[in-house]
Amino acid sequence: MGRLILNRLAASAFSLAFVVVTIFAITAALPGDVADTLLGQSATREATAALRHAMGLDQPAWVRFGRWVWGMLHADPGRSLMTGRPVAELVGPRLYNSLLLAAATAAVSVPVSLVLGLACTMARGTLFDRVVTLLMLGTVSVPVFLIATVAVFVFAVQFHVAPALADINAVHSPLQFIRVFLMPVVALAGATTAQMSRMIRACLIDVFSAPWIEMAVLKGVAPVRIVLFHALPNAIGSVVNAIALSLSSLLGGVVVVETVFNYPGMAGLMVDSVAARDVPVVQCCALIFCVAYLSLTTLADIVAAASTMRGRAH
Amino acid sequence: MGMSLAGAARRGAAFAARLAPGPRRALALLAFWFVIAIVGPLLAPHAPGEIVDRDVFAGFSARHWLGTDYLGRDLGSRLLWAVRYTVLICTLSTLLSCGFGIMLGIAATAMSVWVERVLGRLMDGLLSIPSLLFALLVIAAAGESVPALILTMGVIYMPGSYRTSRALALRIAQADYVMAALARGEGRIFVILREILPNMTGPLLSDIGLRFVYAVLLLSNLSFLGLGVQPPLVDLGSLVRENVLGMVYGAPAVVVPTIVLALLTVGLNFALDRQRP
Amino acid sequence: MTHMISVRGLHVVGRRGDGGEVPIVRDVSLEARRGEVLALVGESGSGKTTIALALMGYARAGCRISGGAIAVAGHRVDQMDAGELRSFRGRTISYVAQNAGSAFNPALTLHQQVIEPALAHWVLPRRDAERRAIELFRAMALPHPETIGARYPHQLSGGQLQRLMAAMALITEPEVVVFDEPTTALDVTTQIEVLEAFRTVLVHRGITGIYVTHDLAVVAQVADRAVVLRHGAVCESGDTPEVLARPRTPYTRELVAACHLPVRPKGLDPAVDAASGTAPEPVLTLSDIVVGYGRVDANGLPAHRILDGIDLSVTRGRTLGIIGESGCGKSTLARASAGLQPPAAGTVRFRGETLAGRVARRTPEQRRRVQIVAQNADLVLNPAWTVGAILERVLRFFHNLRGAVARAEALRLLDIVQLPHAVFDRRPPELSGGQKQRVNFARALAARPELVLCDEITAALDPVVAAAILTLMSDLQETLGLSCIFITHDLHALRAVCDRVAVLLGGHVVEQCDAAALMRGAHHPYTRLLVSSVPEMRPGWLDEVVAQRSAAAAPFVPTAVGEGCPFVSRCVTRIAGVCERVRPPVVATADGGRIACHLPPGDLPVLAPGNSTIDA
Amino acid sequence: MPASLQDMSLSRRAALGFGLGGAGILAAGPRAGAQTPDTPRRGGHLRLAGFAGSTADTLDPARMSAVNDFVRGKSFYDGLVALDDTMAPRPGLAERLDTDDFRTWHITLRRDVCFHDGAPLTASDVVYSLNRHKDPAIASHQRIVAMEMRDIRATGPLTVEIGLVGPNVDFPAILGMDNFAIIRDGTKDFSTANGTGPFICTGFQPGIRTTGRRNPEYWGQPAWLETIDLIAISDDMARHDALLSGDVDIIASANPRLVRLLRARRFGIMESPVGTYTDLAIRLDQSPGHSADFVMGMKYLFNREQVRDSVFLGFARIANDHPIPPEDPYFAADLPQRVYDPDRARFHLKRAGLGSGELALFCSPAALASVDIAVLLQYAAQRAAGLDLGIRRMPVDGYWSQYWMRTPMSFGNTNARPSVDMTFALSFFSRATMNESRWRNPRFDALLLQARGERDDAVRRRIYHDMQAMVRDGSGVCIPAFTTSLDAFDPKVRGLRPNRAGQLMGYGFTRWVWLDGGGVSP
Repeated sequence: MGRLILNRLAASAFSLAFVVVTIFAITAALPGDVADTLLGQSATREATAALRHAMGLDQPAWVRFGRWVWGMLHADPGRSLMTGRPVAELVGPRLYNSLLLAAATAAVSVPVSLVLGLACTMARGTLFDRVVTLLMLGTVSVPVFLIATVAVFVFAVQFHVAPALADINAVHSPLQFIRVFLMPVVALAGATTAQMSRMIRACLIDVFSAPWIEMAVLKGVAPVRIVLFHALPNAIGSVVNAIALSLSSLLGGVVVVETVFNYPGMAGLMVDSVAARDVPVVQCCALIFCVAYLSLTTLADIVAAASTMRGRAH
Repeated sequence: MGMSLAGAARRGAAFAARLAPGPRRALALLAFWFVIAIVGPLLAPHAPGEIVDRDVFAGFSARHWLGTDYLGRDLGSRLLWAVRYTVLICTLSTLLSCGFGIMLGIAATAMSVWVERVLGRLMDGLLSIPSLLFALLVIAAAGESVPALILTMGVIYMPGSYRTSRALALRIAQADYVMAALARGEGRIFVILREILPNMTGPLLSDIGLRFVYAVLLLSNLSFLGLGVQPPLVDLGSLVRENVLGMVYGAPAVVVPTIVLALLTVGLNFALDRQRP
Repeated sequence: MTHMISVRGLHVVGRRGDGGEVPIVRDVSLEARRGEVLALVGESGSGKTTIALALMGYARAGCRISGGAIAVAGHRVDQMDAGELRSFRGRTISYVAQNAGSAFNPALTLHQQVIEPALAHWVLPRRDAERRAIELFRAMALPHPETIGARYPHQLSGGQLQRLMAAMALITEPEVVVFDEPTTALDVTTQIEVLEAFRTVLVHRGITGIYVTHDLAVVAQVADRAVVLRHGAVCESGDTPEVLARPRTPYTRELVAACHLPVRPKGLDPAVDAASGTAPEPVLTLSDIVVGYGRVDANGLPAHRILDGIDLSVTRGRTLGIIGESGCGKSTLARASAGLQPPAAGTVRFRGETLAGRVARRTPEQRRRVQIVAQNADLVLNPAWTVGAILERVLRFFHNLRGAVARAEALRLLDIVQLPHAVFDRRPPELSGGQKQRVNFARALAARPELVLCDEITAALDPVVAAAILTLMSDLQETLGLSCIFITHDLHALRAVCDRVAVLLGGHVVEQCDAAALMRGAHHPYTRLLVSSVPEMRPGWLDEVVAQRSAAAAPFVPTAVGEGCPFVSRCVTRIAGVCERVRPPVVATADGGRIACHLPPGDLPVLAPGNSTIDA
Repeated sequence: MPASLQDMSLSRRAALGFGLGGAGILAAGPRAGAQTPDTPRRGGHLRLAGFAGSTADTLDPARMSAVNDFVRGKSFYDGLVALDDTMAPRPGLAERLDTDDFRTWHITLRRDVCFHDGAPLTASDVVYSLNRHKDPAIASHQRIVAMEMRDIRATGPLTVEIGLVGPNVDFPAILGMDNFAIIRDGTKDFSTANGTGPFICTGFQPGIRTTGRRNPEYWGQPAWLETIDLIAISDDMARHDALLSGDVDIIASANPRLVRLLRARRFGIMESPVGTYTDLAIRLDQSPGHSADFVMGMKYLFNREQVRDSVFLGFARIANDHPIPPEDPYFAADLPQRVYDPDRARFHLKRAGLGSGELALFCSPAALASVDIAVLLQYAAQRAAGLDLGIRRMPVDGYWSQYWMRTPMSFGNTNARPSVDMTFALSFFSRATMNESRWRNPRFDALLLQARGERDDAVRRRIYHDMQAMVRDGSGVCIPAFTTSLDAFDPKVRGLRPNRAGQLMGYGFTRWVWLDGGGVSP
């Protein structure tokens, strides 16, 4: 077991190394740099050259790469070129906000999709299953920005039931938390839940075709017990994997939701920083996203392995 | 020529007949959208960039069936072009991602364990970069053009296709007929192309279909970041995005493209989904 | 209410892909009295399992009970709603599945699963249920009855699981138990123990049994009455001895006949060859073959060995049979010979020429000469290709035949394997099991091989079809002068086609002898066990065997098998202190056999013809 | 003749009277327009949603470039000179501005002005604030302008002397630019603002929000609002939603397409006739722009009414291919308006003798409405002259540095400058770095320098008139329209007036507005 975890971690570390190089390569290939951005329309050749020199952007790529990796190894992502402030200081609060949003979304979408996935599995082939399926497919088929935009217009502007902006500073009580986070979370959780419940349903149905499920039916075991006691323990590995995958694909929607609700999170920071060519911030954000994904899937893999290895260790 | 065409059609029909109902329905749907993509723009009454009315976000009317867009252009005409570009880009990027993904996925089963592991890790790494941000970065680096879009989306969806096809191929590679071919001394290419690939077509087509749907959605979400086809042409997502303000007036300019987009994705998704019990 | 089970006019239909329905079971009526064991006999697709499940009010996905009256223990099963069914299943009637290995939930301990019916039906409190489970384990002759329940399914063998499943079925003390081919997946030696355990509890507890099987010999041992099914309808029914001894319908007669395979007509032995003046010329020779996995030691030998020190040779024009239980390394032997699994040590020689271990290193000519026909024709024929394409590919590959020539040759091959030409344009999934196996054969023949490796080619087939395939194989070998290695676990099949036999156990050859000599003379104790375990279609056979075995010294405490004899843990005649330590010497016997055993030749068990009716 | 700021501003005001009264473009929203000038109230909390906010947000005056930057700057800092509604220079931190030759300027600072940290304003602060613009590492947007100030030195505790490289009558206007706001000597950290302005910065998170409270010690007219809260919402719909739902009180850059909705819901719309324009720059030193006929043909292809009506939905003023807006006192009204003329366009383009093949037209959301204008132009070119223009829409990021002015045809967007002189000097002077079309006209250059030193307003008017004509016909810059900035606000926000310097009252609305019912009467 310990060996398996070590192996999995080593594999993830390799992936991470690849990601690190890729991220650096792409950011290095971006046309223009922060000097251009800072000077904007007033950039002259000599002004940008001088600024570039002052910022150390004129050093060869490998030197910058080495310095960056060295810094990251010491948990020091460097300074933002745009603002001159430490990247950690810039990213920190945003990371917190993003985690908060992600946690809230996961807290909604994981239980909902588990219940939906289970319900659809047990009622597969029925009208209920079909309606839920159609609904879920419909949800993933409409761009998130449209869902979010329509939701804000309807609920904030027309009915005044929720604020148009997710103002995190306005949160002082659990009720306010719900009020502020309701719409962003719903917009985000929609597509995630749809995807997740479909995947969970697929995993469970896979398990349901096993002979021991038939055996349980023939033993006269109640359907709820079959699902919870017989199917779930065997599906847990793939279900956890499905959850990890869906949660990580949530990031696409995060950019949109952060923009539409003006929520200060990581994705928006990264998009801004790409635009501003604030490379240290971009790299830091991208790395955090990748690490989040990799650790999520690694964790899922380990959970999956642990669940299938139960009893087999002896 | 006619003969061979007829032969190809017959072979195609025979191929489709052998497929499971899911992929078959999906293929039929795709064919329908392809026809729209090819024929549609020829039927468009106006050029995609032509301003036909001073009224923006106009509703349904006899002159402009689907109303006008945010600049006062004919929405129907733009919609027909949008379908063409969405279908074109998504098809090509799907072919690209699945082509490479499938080839690598199958090849991985024939390669040494280490190569396969490294490949798997690289794919994992690629998968870990959020797709929207990856697209943003790459398009920022490579410039906004249809080939860049296709290439980027191709890269984004390659790891998924790799994973699926590798899992499928791994199962098939253990089949005895593959062993039999190897025992006969067939070359690797032959084994991959003739022994393994034909037996993956059903599930692979489903996978390709799903990836096409993902591509459509990614493309429409990319429009949120302002990326897409060069104006005056447009893809479906950008069509929705550029007219999103019309929502407050309930303008067809935002409603109709959304419905078309949903029809495209939900239809395909549903067709493919139904095959699973 | 005289009948415990009474079925009248049962119809079951299945849904087709296009939405239509096809009948699976048609107008079946049957009954069983209390305490009686009723066998449902038939080939695959005869609907026997479907009927058995219908007794529990259950139809598999895509199927539907469309008509008929089913009464079990006074309940009208066909009129129950879901809740009633739930309290009926597992309580009044319980089920023992075919493959216990997959019918137990891998994530739960056996105890949890075995007592679950008792808890689900509120029959017993947990503690009492556990106590009864242990009792049943003991009754089933399971080892360590107190603790075995704490284990997970994958930790036990198939025979043990099958008995645990029976314990699970009995824990609620049901009126009826359905056994669905419970011993089919087991080796013959294990089958006896399991059959005996089942029979004992059924008789002692007065339980009514439904026993689903395709094996008439098993029917003869366990069932009071038998119902023969074909294509979802009843073909014949009656008391077991009656049905077996005097089958009334042609189909039943055919079934019975398939159990009496003719022994290979010409009992060829080396003496005859010597007399005819032709020296026995070995085609394929395996010397000291080791195949394994895991860590490799200093000598380049793997830690876990599937095959260990195999010495065998196949004589030209002859068939070498390899017999053994599952896991003994039979298939690995074929794969090693074909070069699909390179040996870690030893050499494979073909007509004096040393073959590379890896198939990729062999020359096309070498590959052509050795062809393999594998067990499962479903997996062996590429479902995406037409039969014609499969054959033509081989013809083109080895003989560079194309177009019309290749087609003509492929059709000729179909003739040889007695398939209609219409098969040429079909794909494997459209063919029956027997047809697929014939195509499989034709493909091997297309290479014009000198040696054919047949790996369990009849294992997946129904007896009647298998018999036909074996006849075909014998004929082909005769007419084409092929040499064969025939791998099987079925003694009947072995004797029908083989000239010489090698008995494989735990990766070792424990005995080689002429096929004709298998039923008489002195043999390795394992061979004896194997031969005597093959069920016979004679009621009372099981009682005899059980009586014999219990008379013999109670077997053994298993010890670690090291360098010693692989049979030591099950051998009743083992020599303590020797057999488990020292590898047995190979001793030649009078009639040309070779036996690896520590026992002096005189002490080896002797199979007397009277001991077995297998020749009858 | 010595001149001082007070005199000048008076004289300019007189000259500008026409521009203000005559144009009649200072319309406000229905409520705002209808409201009677009531008495301002003190107190209240005002929330603004600006257009673009990102980590590029800054409190460094030298780097300010976005609307929110300028709003922040105007709230927390003061300049030496303030520009009024008509962009006329008024005294700011400088009490007096005196010069004899328009080359050397003597600045006298106000007494008793304190920074937010309590330190008094001195000459050294001014010297530091102005000098730093010349340092390339500061990345000042006005570095080129600052280079005009050859030497800046303190002549006393409250007096500063600035020597220019050449005479410039409009120098006070330069000092009125927001980037030249005065900060405390030695300030390097801009995580908060230490200025002299009417608000004290209480929080600044780049890309998220800025908060401020009223500066009770303010030297001038104190602000009415108690606290301000500035955020930025780049998504158009979301920004309007925030206003419509009451989450903010005022939004910058209202979308013309949503004006109908906003008006229907009784929100106020303020139209600011700013001199901002989106232009197509055709480089004259490259093909195809080196053909004068091609440039002329392109200018005739702009359907200016359509640009105004379809792109800006009427919230724009038609331009005449030169950068001086109609409200400007120096606007050459008698120059004939260039119109959409496909025949002439075809004639000129044919004479230009272009081969077949597509010509790339670079545009970007970075340059306001340039993508839409490009679409119109492309269709017109195809229809009128069979000319194939390939639109290249580029991402916002990198557009200015990679494509604008670096490609043969690119769209640009230029903000209003505080004076005609600067408008011409920064974008049309031969050696100007932002000479978009690389237009070189020695006579134009000479006229620019002449006007700069010219004290007689009538002469300057004549010179500027000629220069406008020269740009209109000779430069490669095509200017179809001047945009009208729109800001939308809740009716409770009072005191908003359009300002030519920019939207939101030249970004300085926080100084002037009050909330109706939001606070107490003074």
